[in-house]
Amino acid sequence: MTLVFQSLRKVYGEVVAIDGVSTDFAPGMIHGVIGPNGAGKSTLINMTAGSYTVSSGSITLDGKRLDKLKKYQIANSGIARTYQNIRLFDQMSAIENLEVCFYPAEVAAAWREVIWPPYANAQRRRRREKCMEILRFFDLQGYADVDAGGLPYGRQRMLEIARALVANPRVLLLDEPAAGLNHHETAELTAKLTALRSPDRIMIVVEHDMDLVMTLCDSIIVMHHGKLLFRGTPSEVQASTDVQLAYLGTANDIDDIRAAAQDRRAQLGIRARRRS
Amino acid sequence: MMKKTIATLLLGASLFAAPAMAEQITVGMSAPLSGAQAYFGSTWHNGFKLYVDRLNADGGVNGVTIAYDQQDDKADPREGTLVAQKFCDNDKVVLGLVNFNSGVAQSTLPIYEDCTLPTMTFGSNPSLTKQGYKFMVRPVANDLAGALLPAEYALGKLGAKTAVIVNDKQVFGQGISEIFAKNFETGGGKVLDTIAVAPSDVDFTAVLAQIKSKKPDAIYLGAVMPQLALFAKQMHEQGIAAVLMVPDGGYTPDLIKQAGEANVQGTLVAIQVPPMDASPEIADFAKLYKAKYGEEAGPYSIYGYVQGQILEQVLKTTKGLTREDLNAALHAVKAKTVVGELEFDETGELKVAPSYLYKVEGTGFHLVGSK
Amino acid sequence: MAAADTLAAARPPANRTISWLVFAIAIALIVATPFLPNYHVRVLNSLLIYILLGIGLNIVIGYTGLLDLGFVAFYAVGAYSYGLLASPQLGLHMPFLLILLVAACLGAVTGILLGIPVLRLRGDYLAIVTLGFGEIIRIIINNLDWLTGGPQGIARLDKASILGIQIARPIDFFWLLLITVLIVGTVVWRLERSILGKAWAAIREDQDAARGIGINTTNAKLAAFATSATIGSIAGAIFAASQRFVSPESFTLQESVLIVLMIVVGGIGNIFGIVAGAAILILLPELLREFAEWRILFLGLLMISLIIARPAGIVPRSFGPEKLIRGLFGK
Amino acid sequence: MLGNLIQQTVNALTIGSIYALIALGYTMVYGVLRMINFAHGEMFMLGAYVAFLALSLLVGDVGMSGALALTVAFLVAIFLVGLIGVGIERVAYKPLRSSTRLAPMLSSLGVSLSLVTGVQILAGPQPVAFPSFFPVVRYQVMGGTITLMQIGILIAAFVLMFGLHVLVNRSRIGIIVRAVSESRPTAQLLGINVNGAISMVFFVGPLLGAAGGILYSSYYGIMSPSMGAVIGLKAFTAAILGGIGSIPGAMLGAFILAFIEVWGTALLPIVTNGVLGTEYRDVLAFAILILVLLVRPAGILGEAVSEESIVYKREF
Repeated sequence: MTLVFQSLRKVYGEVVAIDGVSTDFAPGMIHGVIGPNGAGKSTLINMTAGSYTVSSGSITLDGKRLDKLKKYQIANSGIARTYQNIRLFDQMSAIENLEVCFYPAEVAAAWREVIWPPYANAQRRRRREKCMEILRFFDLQGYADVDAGGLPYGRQRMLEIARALVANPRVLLLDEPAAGLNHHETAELTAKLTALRSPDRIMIVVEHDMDLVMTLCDSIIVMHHGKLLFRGTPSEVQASTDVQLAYLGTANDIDDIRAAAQDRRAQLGIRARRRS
Repeated sequence: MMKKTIATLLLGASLFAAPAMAEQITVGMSAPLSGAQAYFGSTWHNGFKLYVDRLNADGGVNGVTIAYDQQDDKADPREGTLVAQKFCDNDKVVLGLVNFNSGVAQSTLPIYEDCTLPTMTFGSNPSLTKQGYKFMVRPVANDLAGALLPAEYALGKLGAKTAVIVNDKQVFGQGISEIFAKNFETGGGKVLDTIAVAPSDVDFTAVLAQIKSKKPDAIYLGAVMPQLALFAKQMHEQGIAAVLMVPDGGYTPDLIKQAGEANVQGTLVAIQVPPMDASPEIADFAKLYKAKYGEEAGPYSIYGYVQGQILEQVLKTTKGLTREDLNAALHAVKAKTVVGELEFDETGELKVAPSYLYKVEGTGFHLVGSK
Repeated sequence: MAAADTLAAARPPANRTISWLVFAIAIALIVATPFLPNYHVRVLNSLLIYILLGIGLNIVIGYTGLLDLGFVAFYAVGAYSYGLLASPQLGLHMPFLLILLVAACLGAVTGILLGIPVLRLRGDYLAIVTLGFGEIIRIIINNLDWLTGGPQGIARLDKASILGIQIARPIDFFWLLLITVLIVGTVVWRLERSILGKAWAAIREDQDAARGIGINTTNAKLAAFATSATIGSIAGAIFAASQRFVSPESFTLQESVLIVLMIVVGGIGNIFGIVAGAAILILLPELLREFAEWRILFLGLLMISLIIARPAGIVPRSFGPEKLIRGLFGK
Repeated sequence: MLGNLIQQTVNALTIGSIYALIALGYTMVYGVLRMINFAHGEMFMLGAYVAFLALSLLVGDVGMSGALALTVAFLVAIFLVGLIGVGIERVAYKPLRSSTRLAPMLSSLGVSLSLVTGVQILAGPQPVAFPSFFPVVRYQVMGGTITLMQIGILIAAFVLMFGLHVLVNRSRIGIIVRAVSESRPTAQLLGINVNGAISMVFFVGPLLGAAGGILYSSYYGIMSPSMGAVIGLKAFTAAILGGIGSIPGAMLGAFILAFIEVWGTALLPIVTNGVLGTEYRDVLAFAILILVLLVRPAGILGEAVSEESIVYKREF
């Protein structure tokens, strides 16, 4: 079973952002979503995660309808995401950012934590250990008790992915995870994401960094003007003239695509760093 | 210099040791001195201070001088209780001149009762004296008296048959207008409607339009300044011919100034104060007040002055200067004041509470009735 | 084990001197209180009530990051619970503890009922709507004369007693309030450290992201609202019992604003900050009472200077109960 | 009945235009700083006091007469209060610009408290009669009474609002202010003088508020140190109702609120058959506000914020 989009549409007033996209994503693979600015890549992610409503069509995960659910219910159905502009809980420590993800599973027993200190301590220790494990995976253990807002930008990106992994989600949505990262950090990211590939997990990456997408992804979707333009393996995408046209109008060289994407990435990086 | 200090200290010590009549008593004064009601509180206190300062200048009453400890209660019951406790704890304070607001008095009176501190309480809500307090008197007419004269006058002299009651939903305004309504109906009149407005309201045009359609003979407005002036002004602008009657807060030149002379002609104001020119004493008070504070006396200043006169009489007749002694003297006092002779019944209420009714004519108030 | 190491390294060291100083002052004050004049005890009681209110409102403002300007409504609910259930007004004379329970429940219910419609609003819109609710409740109390006595309020409330012990003197209320503050403070502090408290913090930091990790923000906010309302209501009931008079004048918008100010001036999100804020905003005006208007002017200017000097509050967020305990016992 | 209708409509328009002048200040400040300026109501109060002072100086000491003195006093007062507004921003809010959103808001509470008390100490706490800026002339229109004062207030308010409209939409300063409202960081990147824009807003907002205060005091014939609090709250409610941050929204909200108040007072007792009297008017106003916000969470003309367009992750 898989994550399925069925003639998905998103309309803002007159503007059609997503225009009848139907596709599916199989587990065990990393799916890339690429396309020029305004193609509707992020909208797709935002709709899947419940940040945006779905105008028509449907999203199902393992046969379960997601698009009518509230955002938190979607999250609890096994979908986790990161954001284009990092959205960590700035004034909470790195590890607290992860610990809080146990809320859906453990809130029912919160009252026991209040009245029975030994139970609370045990819970806290257990949560902390689990989260420490994830932090270690991302080499963040040294930052565990530092406020997330005070972390270096690259670490924040990693921490956001770490947070998305706490609930062990079926679907991991990454919205431009490499935006604003330097080469070294991007390489590190590639390694971590590759390691996260697992038979049960559907990973979807929206990204402008073509090198990253081409090396990381097993399957790529190309979006253009809200429509699904092309779907295939990285090499098929690189060979497609349709894709080249979509990106550059008349260009026919993948290097130009790369350059255009690099531009965009640089802009985002500037913006993102300033925000932090 | 040093010598003088030591001498003073010694003198102080010897006086302190002297039995019975010590030289100075302290009066605890509590009222809103900040916030929206500060004007009423401070001018009322000023009236008292005016009289007491003169007493002190003359060497006190039988050698007893009067100090005062003036505290701000912000018209807030919680702050009022703190002030009350402060007075209670201070042994030098043997009398309270307290609580402009009935709401504050409700929560402070039990405290004064517990520490046996006699008070002259200013809140005019009738219920205050019905709770069995032994250490309070009320040196002003309560609202029962304040609303009787206007009702009788409206029914009798004016021949009014119908009235509309408006109140500001505050302790005073609501209380007094309910009593007016009762008196008016007992006397055979008909209350057409009772309308409440918010205490912060300044625009009564919509309310007045409502009243206009009912064509009442009289309107009773239970509220305070500046609402009284605003209401009178807008009422006249709307062309409503009914007679407007207001409680004591309207007895101030501000009523005429703020409403505009033309808009308040014929308005009736009930108050416990005789006309400022009724006697030389009162005219004297007004002059003294202006000389000392540089402004006209506030609407309640004369009560403060009267309370000073009561205190003078109490000090003349008291056996000692303890709280109990003063309380006994206060309850037994027969004081000649600028508003007539005052004495209290066992609940602490005035036996005879003079009240007067004025009509606005030109830029002044003219007495049209008294009781 | 590596986890524990980094943990110890990253935590700021506990300041032993300050912890002991704070602790010693608190103990000295508590021990000395029975020997203070009643006036001082009453002032302390006032302070404790505001601390209680501050602890309650801080859950919503400090922990969850929602600006609630109508907190006084819950304070009124508690006060009127006592006013109605222990006075000649309805002829009911229920025992104090029972009323406290009723008030707590009523507070929670009111909190939830008010919370349901408004909690999906954001920021400033939430602020004005809570303000509106606060005013609505006050106006209704002021106008339901047959039930609440309207502006005249309810007088002659019963003297409170707990299990036969009468609570009437200021010092009795001091102990009652102190115990209540300690219990409520502990519960709230433990709540903050629980998983629910973490969720509140997440909502405060970024409520969209909080939803994105599966937090039902509506429920978590309602829990914050209800807990806060319960505490406000308990404070109200004790306040009414100590004043033995309730009237709408005690529950104005200014009161809500004062509590917000206390929290922010003291140090938002920190129980000790509330104590500091209450001390400044309640004790200082009390000391300056005789200066009438000048004290208010002074207070206003002080507020501006304090906020500019320390926008995050007097007590740093890091100096919480946890740090105090570690400072005391050297862990 | 028709007369009454006309008259109440004119009343509502008059009050609404005064609310609008004040609501604009709230909304403009909110636009550039995302800050609720609790001291704004006091600009309204200061307007009246400064105008009164100016007027008594002009008439008393300078010997200027009648209409000229009134006009000069009006202009001097609103200009001075505008400057006071700029000064307050520099002293009490600017140091807090990079801090949490709550800090400047509470600082403005401190400013409000200080200003009210300051005026109370200087001018006395009691309300003072305020001169009328227009001669008393009444017109009968189909049975309703309309005063020259009301017409004057309406004209003055609309002239000021039109002036603001031109300033915001047609002038360079207006473009700068709008740019800063849109996004302060971006404006800063583009080299726009952000401080200048903020000062401008803190000049124009109080100026309009002060004008509102003078018109209001003149209309009711009275001013008092505490008058800013009540009206400030109402204008703020109006700004929220219309969608805070939106200039047309503030005006719309102000007129809607005024109509609710006027018609609420008139109709509540009739509609509820006397169960709810006029004392529930404010309850009605707040209830309508709450209902509107439930349907449109960002007010009538406010832009709904989507998750991606949120400027601040923390709300306070």
